[in-house]
Amino acid sequence: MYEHNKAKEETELFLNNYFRVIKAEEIPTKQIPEIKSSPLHYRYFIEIVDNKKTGSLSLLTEEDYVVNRVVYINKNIEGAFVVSSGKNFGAFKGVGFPEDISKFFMLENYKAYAWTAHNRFPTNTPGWWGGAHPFTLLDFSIVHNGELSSYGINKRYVEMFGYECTMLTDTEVVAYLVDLLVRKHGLPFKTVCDIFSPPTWDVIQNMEDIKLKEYYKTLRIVYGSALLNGPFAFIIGFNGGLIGLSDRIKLRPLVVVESGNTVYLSSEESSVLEVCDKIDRVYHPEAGEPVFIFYNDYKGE
Amino acid sequence: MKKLYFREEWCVGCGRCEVACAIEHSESKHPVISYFFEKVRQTPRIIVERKGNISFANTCRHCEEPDCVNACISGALYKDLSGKILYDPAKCVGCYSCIMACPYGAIMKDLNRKERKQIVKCDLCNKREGGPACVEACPNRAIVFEERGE
Amino acid sequence: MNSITIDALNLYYRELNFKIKEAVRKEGIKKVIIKNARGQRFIGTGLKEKDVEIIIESGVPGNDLAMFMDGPTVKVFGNAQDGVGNTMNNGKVFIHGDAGDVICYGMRNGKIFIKGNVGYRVGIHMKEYKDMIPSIVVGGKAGDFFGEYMAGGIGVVLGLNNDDKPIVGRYCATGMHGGVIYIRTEKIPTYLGKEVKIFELNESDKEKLKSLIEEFCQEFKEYKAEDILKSRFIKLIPVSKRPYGRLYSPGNHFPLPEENYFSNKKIDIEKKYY
Amino acid sequence: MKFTFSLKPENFIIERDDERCIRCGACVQQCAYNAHYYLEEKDKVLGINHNCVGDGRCVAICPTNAIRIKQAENPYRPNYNWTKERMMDLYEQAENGTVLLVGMGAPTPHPVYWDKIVLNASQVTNPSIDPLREPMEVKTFLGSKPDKIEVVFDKNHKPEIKTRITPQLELEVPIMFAAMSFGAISLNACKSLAKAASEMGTFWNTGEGGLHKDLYKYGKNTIVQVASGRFGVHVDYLKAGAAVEIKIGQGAKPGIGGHLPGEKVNHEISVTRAMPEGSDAISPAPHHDIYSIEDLRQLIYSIKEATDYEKPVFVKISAVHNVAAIASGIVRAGADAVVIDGIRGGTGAAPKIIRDNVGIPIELAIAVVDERLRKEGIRNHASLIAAGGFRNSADVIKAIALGADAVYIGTAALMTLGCHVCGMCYKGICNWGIATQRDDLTKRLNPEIGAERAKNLLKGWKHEIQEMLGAMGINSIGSLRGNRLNLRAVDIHEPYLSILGIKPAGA
Repeated sequence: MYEHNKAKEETELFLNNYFRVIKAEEIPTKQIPEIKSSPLHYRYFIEIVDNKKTGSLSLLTEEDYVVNRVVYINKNIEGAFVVSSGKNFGAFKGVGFPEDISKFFMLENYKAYAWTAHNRFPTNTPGWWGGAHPFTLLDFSIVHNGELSSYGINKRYVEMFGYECTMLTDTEVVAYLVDLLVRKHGLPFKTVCDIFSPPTWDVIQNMEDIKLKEYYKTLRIVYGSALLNGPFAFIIGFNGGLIGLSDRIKLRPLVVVESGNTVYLSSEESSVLEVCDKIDRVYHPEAGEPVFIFYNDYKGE
Repeated sequence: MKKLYFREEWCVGCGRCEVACAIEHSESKHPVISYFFEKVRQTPRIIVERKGNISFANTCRHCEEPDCVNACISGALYKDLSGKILYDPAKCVGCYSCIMACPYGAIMKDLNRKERKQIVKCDLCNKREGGPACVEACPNRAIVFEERGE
Repeated sequence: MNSITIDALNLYYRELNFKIKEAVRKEGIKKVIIKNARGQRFIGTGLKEKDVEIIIESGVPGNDLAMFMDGPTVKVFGNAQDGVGNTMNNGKVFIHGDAGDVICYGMRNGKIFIKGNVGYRVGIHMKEYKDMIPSIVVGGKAGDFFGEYMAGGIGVVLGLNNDDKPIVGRYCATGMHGGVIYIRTEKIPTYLGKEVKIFELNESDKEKLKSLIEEFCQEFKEYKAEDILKSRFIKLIPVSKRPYGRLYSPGNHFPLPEENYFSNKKIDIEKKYY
Repeated sequence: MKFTFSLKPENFIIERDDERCIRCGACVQQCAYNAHYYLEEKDKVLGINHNCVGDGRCVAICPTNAIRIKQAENPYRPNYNWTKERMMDLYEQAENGTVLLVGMGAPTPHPVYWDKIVLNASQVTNPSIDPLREPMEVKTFLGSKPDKIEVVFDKNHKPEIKTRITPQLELEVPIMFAAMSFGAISLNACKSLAKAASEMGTFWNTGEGGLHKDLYKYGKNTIVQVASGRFGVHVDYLKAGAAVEIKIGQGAKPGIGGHLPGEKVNHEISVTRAMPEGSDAISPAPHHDIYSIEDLRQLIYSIKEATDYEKPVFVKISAVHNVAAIASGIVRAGADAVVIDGIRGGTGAAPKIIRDNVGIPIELAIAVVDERLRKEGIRNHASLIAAGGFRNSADVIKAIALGADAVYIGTAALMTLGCHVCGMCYKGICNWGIATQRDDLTKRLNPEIGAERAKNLLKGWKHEIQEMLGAMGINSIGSLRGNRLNLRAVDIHEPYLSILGIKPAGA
């Protein structure tokens, strides 16, 4: 996403320096009267090449390499912003009503296994195109309802591992946390959710299963700074499915609706009704209880 | 029966219990008025004994078998139903037999009453709410009021 | 006697110490022989087993040998490094060679015998309490600050080797406020700490010294106790148990309450109420 | 009576309301400084102003509230530079030529940044939480944490931790009692703190005076200290505590050793410290086995070796100019927690000139250390404990938001036991039975009462912390630790803003 042409030139120079760009094109959009002004949207299909300039690749994984460049662009190239950096994965964000944004990006032309949609009432920060949900990093996307009271420490925690929070909003940090915990620390999603919304100490104290007790205790000791505090319910999209999670005292709603082969995660049941007329089952997860929706061929835990 | 017990190891010898006792048994129950302006200045029923570093408060133990009651010739000292040893000045003839009989030296002459010989002794602040005044006044819990059921 | 031999070559210190602890605690082994020590730290550290012997047959043990040790005997057939007997609580250490700096720092009890020289700051802040009297006997010479801050115990320097270094370095016994130092010398060391005075040995000194030196010679066989004891010794003891008592002022600006400022009369009960 | 000519005037004036004084003699009997006197012939109680230290014992003990202690005004010509205190210090030294000795923390007007930092609360966009009815967690673990752990699932899809983490201290409230040795304070004071700590699920610290035999039963809640004097240090002592703290420095006297005067070394102390009665207990300025950071590592690991790697090892330093770099070195040397003691930290005795002029405020030290450790990616490897003049729970919570894991309170803890911060600790005749070893004075502190009062303080502070957390919409203290976005500065200017890493209020 570019706010002006200069940002595009700078970014393309940067991309050509650090990647091999296989295909570059403008993202098709439709000008509609409801959207008054919009930034430029481009997409690049790139490949990492191990040349001299990227010599450090040998020390980094491919993912780290990409993450570093994404952080660099967002932080250092004024007016440029990476909306999505994943594989088989796209993100569309903007300022406006949801239906207008969907028209603008001509979403009727795309097909996917999983969609997350989010409409945000800009709470603490003014709306800008990059600040709309979802927040993405590599193959992770986050949409989030709520506010993180623990943002300050979550931010400083991920910063210790080289992430930089540049987007002026709290949701971004969840994307980095997921990337850190899942990809870098190799933790299963279940554990990541247990870190984000752990049981309270009195519950842990009363657990009879010693191993499980040890598990939760250790998670809280080691990952106390990654605990997400304050009201939230969010959906993590990744290349194996969707995960829904709410905070541990349920200050935000989350509901699961099943309809045939389709699963909906939503803040409100009524909004599911809007898009689906046959509801088979409605499930209200407990506070902090993660909901995992994996694709049939997903192998992970 | 709840009794007063004295813990020598925590007595700091400040004498606040004596003051509290005198005030409690005064008419006004006011520290300054009772000392300066009442007809009769009260004699404390509790006394702090001090020698060097050692100090402890001493007063009536309210014995099971009280020598003072046995020695009293006029029936002024008696044991009430709860087990307290109480004193009725109206009956007292001022013979001081009780002072001689008490093995603890816990009964004192009331020298402030000049008109007639009398004694004073601890009545466990008979009618006072919240127990004896000396216990409350002690800064270091050297006096405790408790049931030990000996 | 049950014993075990450990080859310490290429062993990390934690592995080596773990093996020693396992052997004496779990298997009840009384004699641990270590070959090829290569600077592994903390050998014997924290061991409490009284009748255990740890023998370092070859190589050089690392720093803090026998630190916090509380009972065993350690023998080193060679040199030792710094920190031998650091805060040691009990037991014996024999070094058949030289030892480094800061030997027996804060030692509480037990004995250390070193055949050769020792480095700087040996015997700092040794303590004593009743029959807990730590002692160190140095066969050779000692560096500067021998017996600094010494609060108790016995330090002996024999100077048996014939190099021309002074028997103890400069500032021997600075800040000493307890214990005693015996030095086998004709010449009074220079730059002695100003907290000590020099005396001749009396009978009880001689007795203490005799038993230590006999123990020394029993281990280091080339020396004869009688020969050593014939030489002249001097004794250093502190002038005061309170060397800095007068350095600090009461500070906060009012005269110390003096006992007889007014005799602090207690008000007597009779006075108070009658 | 002895008249000594002195230029020093009295510090306090004892005012007695003669109409209220009932001559009970409690003040005369209780003042160890002999500041009250009963004149029998005239039946009057007199004050001896020169002897008064203003510790308030007589005020508290007087049953008729007849006594007021007033500060004596400056009798000299007023002068901004030559205040009364400076003149008195000077006269004192002119008379004795000595080093001025003081107790307690620095009373100097160095800025207290806590007073210029305000806290956040939730309004509208996220909800505040009610700590009375909903879980509000202040449990804290101290110790080294791994950067990441490994989790595997068993057959039943039950998760299990594969990584072993090093021993941790579990605190029910992130406030501990700071190191105060048996020697500096009385055994009854130690007992009070030990009992309060064990009942509140937190820790007390032995200081460098060893562990008295009566206190071994509190071992689970004890941090044992190893200082340069190595008093009372042996294997059983190291193993008796829950953690071992190596003391390098103390906020009140950075770079200075300890010195317990011989007259305080009575029988119990001599047994505990294993040294002769009446002998000075001198702690050298440095540890003579630590002359470098490598040596510190050696001492840390020798203690770990001696305790079979079962106890976390803390290292305590005073906050000095280079504190961030030093703390980083300490963490790399293998310490499980770094303790930093700021310039306002207390002491039993220290040269006045050192106490009032050496070191930096704890606020700045916490901020730079936490930031430095994070920058270097080693913040997880050790906990950060702050000490030095914490006065209330707001100070504590601000310290935690700046980046500390827990705090030590010393002076505040002693005040629960009766301390009135008169600063005469080094005299050894504390009227409140705290900083003394005289039998008739130590018995004035009944540990039953002391423990209750110290416990009450922790309870109150804990609840206040919970209230403040709830107001911020946070229900676990871990989410506040280092969360500087919840702090704002009022009247703090650059560069201190950026050192503290907080925004000005309104931004």
